[in-house]
Amino acid sequence: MTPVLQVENLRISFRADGRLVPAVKGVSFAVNKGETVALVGESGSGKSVTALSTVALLGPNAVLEGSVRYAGAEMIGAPEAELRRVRGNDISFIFQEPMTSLNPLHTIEKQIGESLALHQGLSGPEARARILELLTRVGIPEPETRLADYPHQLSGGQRQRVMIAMALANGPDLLIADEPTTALDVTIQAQILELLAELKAEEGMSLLFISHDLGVVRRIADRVCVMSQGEIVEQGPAAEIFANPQHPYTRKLLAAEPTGRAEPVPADAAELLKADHLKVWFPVKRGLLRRTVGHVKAVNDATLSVRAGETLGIVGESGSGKTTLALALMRLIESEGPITFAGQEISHWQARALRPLRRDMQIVFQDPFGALSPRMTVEQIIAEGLTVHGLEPGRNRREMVAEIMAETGLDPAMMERYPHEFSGGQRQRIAIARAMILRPRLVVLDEPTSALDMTVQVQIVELLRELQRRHGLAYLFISHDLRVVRALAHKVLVMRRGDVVEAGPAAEIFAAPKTEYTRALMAAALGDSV
Amino acid sequence: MGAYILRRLLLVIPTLFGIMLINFTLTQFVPGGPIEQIVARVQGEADTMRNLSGGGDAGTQGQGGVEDGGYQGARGISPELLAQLEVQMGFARITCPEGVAPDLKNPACSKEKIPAWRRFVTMMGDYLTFDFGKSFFHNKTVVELVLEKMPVSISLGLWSTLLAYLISIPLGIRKAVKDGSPFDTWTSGAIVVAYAIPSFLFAVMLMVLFAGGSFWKIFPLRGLTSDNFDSLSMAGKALDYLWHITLPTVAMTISGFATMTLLTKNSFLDEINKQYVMTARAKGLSERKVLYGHVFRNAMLIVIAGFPATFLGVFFGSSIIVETIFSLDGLGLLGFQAAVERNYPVIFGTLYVFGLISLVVGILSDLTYVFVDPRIDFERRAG
Amino acid sequence: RAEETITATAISTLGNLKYGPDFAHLDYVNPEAPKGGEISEWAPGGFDNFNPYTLEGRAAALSSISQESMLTGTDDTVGEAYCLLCESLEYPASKDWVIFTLRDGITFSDGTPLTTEDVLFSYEQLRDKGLSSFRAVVAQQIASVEVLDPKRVKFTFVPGSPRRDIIQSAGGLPVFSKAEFARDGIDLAKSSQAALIGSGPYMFDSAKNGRTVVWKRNPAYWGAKLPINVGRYNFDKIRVEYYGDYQAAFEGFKAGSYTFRNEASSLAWATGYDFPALTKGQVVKAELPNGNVASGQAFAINLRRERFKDIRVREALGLMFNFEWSNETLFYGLYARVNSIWENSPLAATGTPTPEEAEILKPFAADLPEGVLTDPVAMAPVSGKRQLDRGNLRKAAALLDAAGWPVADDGMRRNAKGETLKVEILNDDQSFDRVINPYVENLRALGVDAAMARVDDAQYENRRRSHDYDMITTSLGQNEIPGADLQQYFGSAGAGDAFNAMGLANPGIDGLVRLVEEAQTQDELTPRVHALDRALRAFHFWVPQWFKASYTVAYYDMYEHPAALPPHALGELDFWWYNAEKGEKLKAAGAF
Amino acid sequence: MILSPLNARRWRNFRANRRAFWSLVLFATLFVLSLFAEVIANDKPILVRYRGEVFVPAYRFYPETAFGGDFRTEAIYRDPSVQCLIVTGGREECWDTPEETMAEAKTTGTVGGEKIERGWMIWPPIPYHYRTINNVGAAPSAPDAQHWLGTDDTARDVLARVIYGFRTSVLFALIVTSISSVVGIAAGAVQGYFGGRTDLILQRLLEIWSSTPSLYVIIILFAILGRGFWLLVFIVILFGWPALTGVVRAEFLRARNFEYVRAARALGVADRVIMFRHILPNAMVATLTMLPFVITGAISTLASLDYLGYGLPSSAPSLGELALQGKQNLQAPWLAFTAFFTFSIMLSLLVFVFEGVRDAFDPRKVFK
Ligand SMILES: Nc1ncnc2c1ncn2[C@@H]1O[C@H](COP(=O)(O)OP(=O)(O)OP(=O)(O)O)[C@@H](O)[C@H]1O
Ligand SMILES: Nc1ncnc2c1ncn2[C@@H]1O[C@H](COP(=O)(O)OP(=O)(O)OP(=O)(O)O)[C@@H](O)[C@H]1O
Ligand SMILES: [Mg+2]
Ligand SMILES: [Mg+2]
Repeated sequence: MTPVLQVENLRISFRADGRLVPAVKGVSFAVNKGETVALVGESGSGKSVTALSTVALLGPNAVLEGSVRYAGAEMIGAPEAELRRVRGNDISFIFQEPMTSLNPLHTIEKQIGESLALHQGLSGPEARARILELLTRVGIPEPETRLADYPHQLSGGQRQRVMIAMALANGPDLLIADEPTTALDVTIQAQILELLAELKAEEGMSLLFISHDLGVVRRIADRVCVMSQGEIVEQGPAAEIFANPQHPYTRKLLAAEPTGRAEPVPADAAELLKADHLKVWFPVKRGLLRRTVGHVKAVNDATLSVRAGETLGIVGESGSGKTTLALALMRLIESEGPITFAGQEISHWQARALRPLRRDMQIVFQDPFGALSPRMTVEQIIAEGLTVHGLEPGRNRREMVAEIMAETGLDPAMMERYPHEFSGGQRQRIAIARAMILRPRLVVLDEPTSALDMTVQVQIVELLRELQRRHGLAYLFISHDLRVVRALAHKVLVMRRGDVVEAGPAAEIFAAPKTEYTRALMAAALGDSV
Repeated sequence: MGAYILRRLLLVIPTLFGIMLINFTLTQFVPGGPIEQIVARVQGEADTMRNLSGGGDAGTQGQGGVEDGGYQGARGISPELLAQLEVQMGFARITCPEGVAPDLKNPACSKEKIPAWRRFVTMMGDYLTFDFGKSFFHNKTVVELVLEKMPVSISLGLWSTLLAYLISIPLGIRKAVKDGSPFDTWTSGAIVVAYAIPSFLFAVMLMVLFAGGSFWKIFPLRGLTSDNFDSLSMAGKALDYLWHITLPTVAMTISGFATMTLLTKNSFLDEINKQYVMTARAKGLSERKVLYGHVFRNAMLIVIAGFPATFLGVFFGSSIIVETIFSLDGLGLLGFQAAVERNYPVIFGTLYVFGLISLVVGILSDLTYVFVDPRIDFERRAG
Repeated sequence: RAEETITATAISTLGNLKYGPDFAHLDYVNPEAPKGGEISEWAPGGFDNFNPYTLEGRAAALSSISQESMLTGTDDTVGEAYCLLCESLEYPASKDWVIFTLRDGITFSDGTPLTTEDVLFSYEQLRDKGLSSFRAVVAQQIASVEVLDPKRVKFTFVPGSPRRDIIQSAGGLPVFSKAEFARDGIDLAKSSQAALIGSGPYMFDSAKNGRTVVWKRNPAYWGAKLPINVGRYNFDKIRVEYYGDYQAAFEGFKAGSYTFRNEASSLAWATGYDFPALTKGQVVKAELPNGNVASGQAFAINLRRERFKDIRVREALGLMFNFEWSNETLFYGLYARVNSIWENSPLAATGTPTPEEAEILKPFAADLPEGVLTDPVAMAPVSGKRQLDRGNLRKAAALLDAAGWPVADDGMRRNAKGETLKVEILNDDQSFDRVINPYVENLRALGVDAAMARVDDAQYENRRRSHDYDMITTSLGQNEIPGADLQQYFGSAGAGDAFNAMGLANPGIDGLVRLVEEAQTQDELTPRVHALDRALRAFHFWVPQWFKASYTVAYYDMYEHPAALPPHALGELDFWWYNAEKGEKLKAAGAF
Repeated sequence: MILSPLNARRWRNFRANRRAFWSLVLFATLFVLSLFAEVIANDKPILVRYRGEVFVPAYRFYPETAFGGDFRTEAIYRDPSVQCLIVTGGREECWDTPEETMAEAKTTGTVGGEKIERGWMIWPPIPYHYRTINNVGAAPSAPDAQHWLGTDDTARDVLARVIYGFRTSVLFALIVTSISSVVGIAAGAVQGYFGGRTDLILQRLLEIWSSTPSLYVIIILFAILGRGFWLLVFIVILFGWPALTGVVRAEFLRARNFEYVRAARALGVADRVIMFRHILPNAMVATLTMLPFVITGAISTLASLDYLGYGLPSSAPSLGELALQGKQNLQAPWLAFTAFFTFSIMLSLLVFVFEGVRDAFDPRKVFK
C-alpha cells in the first residue's frame, strides 16, 4: 500500500539577501492511511516549513529539492491546477498561527462557507447548517451569534477553532495540523482531539500532527518524527520513542519539563498592580449603519492585585476574557473600573501620560506575528523600547539585543531578518525579548510559551524566574498550560465567561480547587500528574 | 456610527458655508469683473476661449470662421449702461425717494453700491432655498445651464472612469502576480508612456488621425450624438452614442490608468504574501478566487474607496481640453468659462451644488471604508 | 417755414453716388448667377441664442441675416446708401428729419406684410431694449419716430447731433415683425430660442445640438427682383458648423464637413494646406484681394507715462521691432507692414507734404512735432534679415542716449535718477507671445528693461480701461470716411477712453480731427486726412504691426465668383454662386 | 556615509533591481547636467580671449565696449561684429564689414595688412540660450545641423529650451513634491491616526480648501506679485498638498487597528514615532506608487497652467509650453515629439526608480 504522504530527502532553503539559508536539510518520512504521524522537535527546526511544502504553499523565496508524493503523485513542481485540486479537499491545513491566518475582512461564515461551496457545492441554508454543525463540534458556544463576526472579534482560541472547522469542513484524506491546540484550554483541546480521533476512525483520515505538547503526542500519535535543526534525528512508533529514546536530543526533549515552584514573595513587597471590578464590554454592531445591538461581556467583573516579585497566573477556558483583561489592565483598550499601578490610579490617564509608565509595564501578546511590525527588522523591534525610553544610553544597542536574543534561545545572527522570516516559536521569543529587554516591573505574558518546545519552554521559564529573582519582576501569566502556571505562579485567577470564578494562592488552588469549573479544568490538564 | 454620520451630515452646513465664504471673498480680490467682460463684449473684444481653442493668429484678430457682417453696434459704452449693469448684476441698487418708481433716468434716484457682505448674505439666503439665480451671460438659470451640460460630463466621466478601472485593475493584478517578469516590464513601459502623452496632444492626434480629413475618417469630429439621432432606433442610438464618445473617452482615459494600474499592482504585492492568502490557497481556491475574493478587498481599500471621489473628479472637472477639442459642451468648459468670464452666479451656483454633492460623496466614501474594512472606525483614538 | 426737401432713392455722405436711380444691377455681381446649392462655413465655440441684439448667450452665426433695413450699402462704395425697404426717402438739406416711403408688397418670411408700424416698433425696441451701444447711438441721434401713414414713416433727429451720416444711421436700423414679438412674447433684451423673422432673402431653416445652424433662401422673398438684389443671394442654403477647437474645425474642412473656409491663420495657410482633398484638386486655395482699410494694428505706447513723453524714447522703441524678420519667420511672408492709420487706402499719406496738405497743417504746426511740414511722412523702420538689426540698434541707442537714458555699468539704461527704462507689454493673447518675445529680446539688447505681461481677459480689460500699461496691442485703423471715431481714438476728449490707447491729447490733432469731420466732399476729405495721418505718425506713439492685403480662402471647387471682386468684401454669402455641375462631380467623387 | 545594516540591505536590494538602479543613475546624471545648463547651452561663450585677457561671458556681464565695440550694453556674442571684434582684437573694420574682416583675420592673421592680436572664443556645445531668437527662415524650423531638435514657433532652439526646461521642471517638481507630499502625508497621517475630532476638523478644512478655485488665487497673486517661478511653486504647493492626504488617511484609519500598532503603544512609543516608523512604512504603497506621478503631475500642472495662459512667462523654458506648441504646430512634429519624449523618459525613469524603492522597502520581496 502506498503511503498517503511520502516525503523523501526534502530540502528547503530560503533565499535571503542573495544567499541561500537552509531550513530543512533532507528529511524523509511517510504517513500511511489512517495513521497519525507526529512531528515534534525544537522550535525553528523546520516542522512548519516541511508541512507547508507538501502542497507548495511556501512563498516565492523558498527553494525546494527532493520529493513529496501525495497518494503517489509528485507534488513538488506539480502544476497549480493539480495542487489546487488536492488542497483543501484531499489535504487540509490547520496553520500554526490562527491569529493571522484568517482573512481579516471576511466573516467566519464566509470563510468556512467558501470551502464548502468550493469542494462540496454547498450553499444557502444547507451550508449554514453545516457551518453551525462544524462550529459546534469544535466547541464554539452559541455559534449562531458568531457567524457574522470578523476574526478580530474572536479570541485566540476561537480563531484557532474556526481554523480547525475550516480544515475539517471537507473531510480531508490527510489533515496537516500545525500546533492545532496551542490556544485552547484543556477541555476544548480534549474535545478537539476526540473529534480528530472520530474522523480518523470514521473516514480513515490520516493526520500529520505537529506539536510541542508531548502529552498530546503520546496520546494520539502512531508514529513520531523528532526534528532538530532541519533534520529528522529520530523516528519510529510513538510508544517506542517515548519509552526508549535513542537520540540525545530526543532524550533531552522528553526529559524537559518546567519544574519547581515559585519562590515565595517577600512579605513587604509593595502592591504593583490592582484592579477593582474591572469591566470590558464589546458592543455588537450590525446592519448598514452599524448600530449597536448588544454587547459581548468579555470581562464582566474582575478584581485582582499583584505585588512586586509576584506572579499571578490567569487561567480559564478559551474565550473567557483573559486576553481582554490583560489588555484592559495595560490600558490598551477601554475599560471601566479603577486600575492602580505602582500606587497611581491610571484608569483615566491620557495616553501621553501613560507613556513613561510603559517601560515598567510590558506585555507579550498572544499573537506574536501580528504584534511585530512587518517592515522592521528584529533588531529594530527589540531595540525600539530602549530607544523610546532612553534606557542604557551608554551601551551598544546591538550587543544588548544580541544578549537578550541569546537568553531567549534565538540566534543573534538572525537580527537583521524581518518577522515573517521566522518560525512561530521564534516570533514568540522575539516578543518576549522585546518586553524583557526593558527590564520592566510588570510583564503581562499572554500565552508566551504556546509555540515553544519543551526545552525552550524550560529555558524561558528559567529566564522568567531568574529575572524575577534578580529584579523583583511581577508577572501576569496567562496560559492554558497549567503545568507552566504551576511552576511559575504565586497566585492564580480562574476566569470563565468574563467572570473571575476563583482566585487565590497557587498552591491552594492547585491542591484544592473550590469551584466545580476549576476542578474540571485541573483534572483535564494535570489529570495524570497531579 | 449613526451618531457619526449624523455629525458628518450636520458638519456639511458649516463646511459649505466656509467654501462659499472663501470663494466669495476671493472673488472680491480678483481683478476684473463681469462688467468688464460685458464691456469687452460690447466692444467685440472678449473671446474668452481664444487662448484655449488655439489657432488664433497674431496676424489677424479673431479666429476666422464665418464673419457676421449683419450687425455692428457703435463702439463705446455709456456710464448709464454701466450703472444699469451694476444694478442688474446685483452690485448696486437704485434708491429713490418715497413713491418714486426706481429708475436710473429719474434724477431723484441714485445708485448705491451694495456692500460685499450684504451681497453674500443675500446669496446664501437664496441658496438655502436652492435658488441659484441666473447666469449673467445667458437667459438661463444656473440650474438649467448645469443640467444642459450634464450629459456630456456624465458620459465622459462615467466611461473614462469605468474604462480606467476595467483596464487597470485586472492589469495591475496580473502585473503583481507576474512581478518582475518581462510582461510586467513592458506593460509598465507602455502605461507610463501612455501617461506621458499630454492629453491635449493625444486628443488632437486622435482627432487628426481618426476623425480628420487627412487620414482615416472613422469617428465623428464633434458632439455627443449625430444630427439624426432622434430618428434612430434604440440600438442605433446606442451605437451612435458610443461612436461619438469613443475618441474623447480614449483621450481622457489613456493617461488615467497608469496610476491606478501601478497602485493596484503595488497594493497587491503588499498583500499577496500574507498568511491569510496562504490559508485561502490551502483551501484549494483557484488563483482567480484567491486574488479577487481574498486579496482584492484587503488590497484595494484605497482604490475602491477612492472610486466615488475619482468619479466626481472626472465628472465635475471633466477635461476642458478634451471638451473643446471634440466640441463637447460639458461642465468643465462651463466652469472654466464662468471663471474666466467672472460669471459669478454660475461660479457660485455650481460651487454650491458640487460642493454639496462632493461633501455627501465624501461621507459615502468614508462609509465605504467601513464597508470594505469593518475594523475601521472614525472614533478618537487616544494614542 | 417750409424748407426745401430732397427726395431720392439713395444718399451719400460725400455727395457722390455710384449708382443712379435706374441701374440694372450692381456692377460686381453676375446677374446671370444661378440659384441653388449650399455653402457652409465654420464658427468657433457654440451658440445658444438666436437674438443677436442682446448680450445674453452666444448668438448663432448670421442670426441677423433675416432682418432688412430701409437703406443698404454696397461692397464697391463707401458712405453710399441705397433704398432697400424704402421706395424713396425725403429729407431737408439740414437733415433734421427724414421720411422713408416703403415699397409695396414687402412681406416678412411668414408672409405677413411689413408696415411702418413695424418700423416704429423696431425703433422703440432698439431704443428701449437693444444693445447698450445701439441704444446710446439711437438715443443720441433720433429724437422721435412717427408713422405718418401705412407707407410713410418719419424720423426726427436730435437737434445739434452730427448730421453727416445721420440718415444712413437711421436707415440702417433693422426692422422686426411687431406681430411676431407680440405673438411669441419676444423680448429683445433676452436671448431667444427661435430665430427672429425678418423680411430678408434668407430665413431660418434648422439648428441642431448647438452645433449646426442652417439658413435657407426664402423662395417667396419679396425683393428678389429689385435691381440691388439682382445676382445676389444665390445659395439655397447657408450652413454654419460650430467647432470648439480650431484644429478640429480645420479637420472638419479637410473632411468636407463644411465647404468654405476663410483661413485666419498664416501658419495654417502656409503649412496646413496639403491635405488629400486639396491635392486631388477638389479644394481650391485662393488669395483674393482685400481692398479694405487695414485695421491699423499696432503696439500703442502709453503717453500717460512720464518716461514715454519723450518722442525720442518712443522712436527708439519702434526701431527695435523687426517686422521683416517677424514676417518671414513667424508669418511666412504673408503680411505687409502697416505704415499709416489708413493703410491700404488712398487716404494714407505718402512722401513729403503736398502744398495743400502743408497749408492744412500750418495752423497747427506749433503743437505738432518738428518737421511735419517739411519732412517725408514717418514710415515704420525697415530692418535687415537678422532678428537684431545692428543699424537700427545703433540708431535707437543714439536716440536713447540723447533722451537721457545712457547705459549704466550693468548694461541697462538708466536715467539720472538711476531708474531703468521699464517697458511692459501687456498681452492677453497666447498667439501673440511669439511676436512679442523677440521684440522684448531686442529691447533688452538695447538695454531697455522690457518684459511681456500676459494676463487673462478680465484683468486685461481692467488694465486697459484704467490705462495701466506701457504698451498694448490695439487697432487704430479708421474708416474711409472718418467720423466721430476720430475723437475717440485720437482726440483729447477721448484721452480717458479705452480707444485712445496711447492717451494722445494734443490741440493740433484736435484741430485736424475737427477739420476732417467737417469735410463735406471727397476732395476736401482726402488732403485733410493726409494731413492728419502725417501729424499722427509724426508722434511715434505707436509701433505699427502688420496687415494682410488679401483674403486667404479655400473652398470646395463648386463655387464661383465674378472675375473682379468689389474692393470692400469677399461676398461669398452674398454674390458667389453654386456651380451644380462641379458640385455633382465632387459629390460623385465622394469629397464629402 | 555609513549605512545601518538595514539600510545597507535596502540599498543592496535597490541595486539588485537593475532597472531601478540605472534609472536613478540616468536621472541623476541628466539632472546634474541640466544644473550646468549655462555652459551646455548658451549664446555666450564659456571663455573668451581678447587681447591677452580671459573673459567668462557665460557667468559674467561684459559690455561690448570691453571688446572694442560701441555699445555699452552687454556684448551680443552671436553678432558677427562682436565675433569679429574679439577675433581681431577690436579692429574698427569690424563695425562695417565684420564677415570680410574676420575672414581675412582668420586666413592671414592680419587686417588691412596690419598684424592683429588674435583672440578666440570657446562656445558651449549648443551655442543657443533658451531665449535666443535665431534666424532660421520660417519658424518652427525642422531639425538640422545647427538646431538638432529644430526650433520652436518663436525660432528658439528646442534643445536648449528642453535642457533649461528640464531643469526648471525638475526643480519645480522636486521642490513642490517634496514639500507638498510631506505636508500632505503628515496631514493624512494625523487625521487617520488620531481620528475623532482632529479628523473631523482637519477634513472639513481640507474640503473647504480643496474647493477653493486655484485659478483665482493664481490670478490674484499674479496680479499683485507678478508672474514668477517661486510664486508658482508656492501656489502649486498650496493647492497640491491635499493630493496624498486622502489615501494616507485611509491607510492610517485601517492600520491603526493593527496588532503591531497596539504593541508599539504598549511599548510606550510616542504617537509620532508610531505613525512614522510603524504605520507609515506599511501605508506607503499608495504614496510610493503615486510619487512619481505626483512629481510629473507637478510638471503637468505647470504645463497646463501654461496651456491656459497662467503659467510661467512664455519666454521661460517650460516643457508645458513646448507641448502646447506641439499641439498648435502639428505640421512641426518635432515639437510634439520632443515634448512627449522628454515627458515619457522622465516619467519612466521616475516610475522605475520608485518601483525600486518600493521593492527595496518590501521585506518580502525576493531578490535573485
Ligand atoms: N520565509 C522565511 N525566510 C527565511 N527563513 C525562514 C522563513 N520561514 C522560516 N524560516 C526559517 O526556517 C526555519 C524553520 O522554520 P519553521 O517555521 O519550519 O520552524 P518550526 O519547526 O515550525 O518552529 P516552531 O515550532 O517555532 O514553529 C527557522 O529557522 C526559520 O527561521
Ligand atoms: N474586538 C472585539 N469585539 C467583540 N468581541 C470581542 C472582541 N475581542 C474579544 N471579543 C470577545 O470577547 C471574549 C473574550 O475574548 P478574549 O480574547 O479575552 O478571550 P481569551 O480568554 O483570551 O481566550 P483565548 O484563550 O482563546 O485567547 C470572546 O468571546 C471574544 O469573542
Ligand atoms: Mg512552526
Ligand atoms: Mg487570549
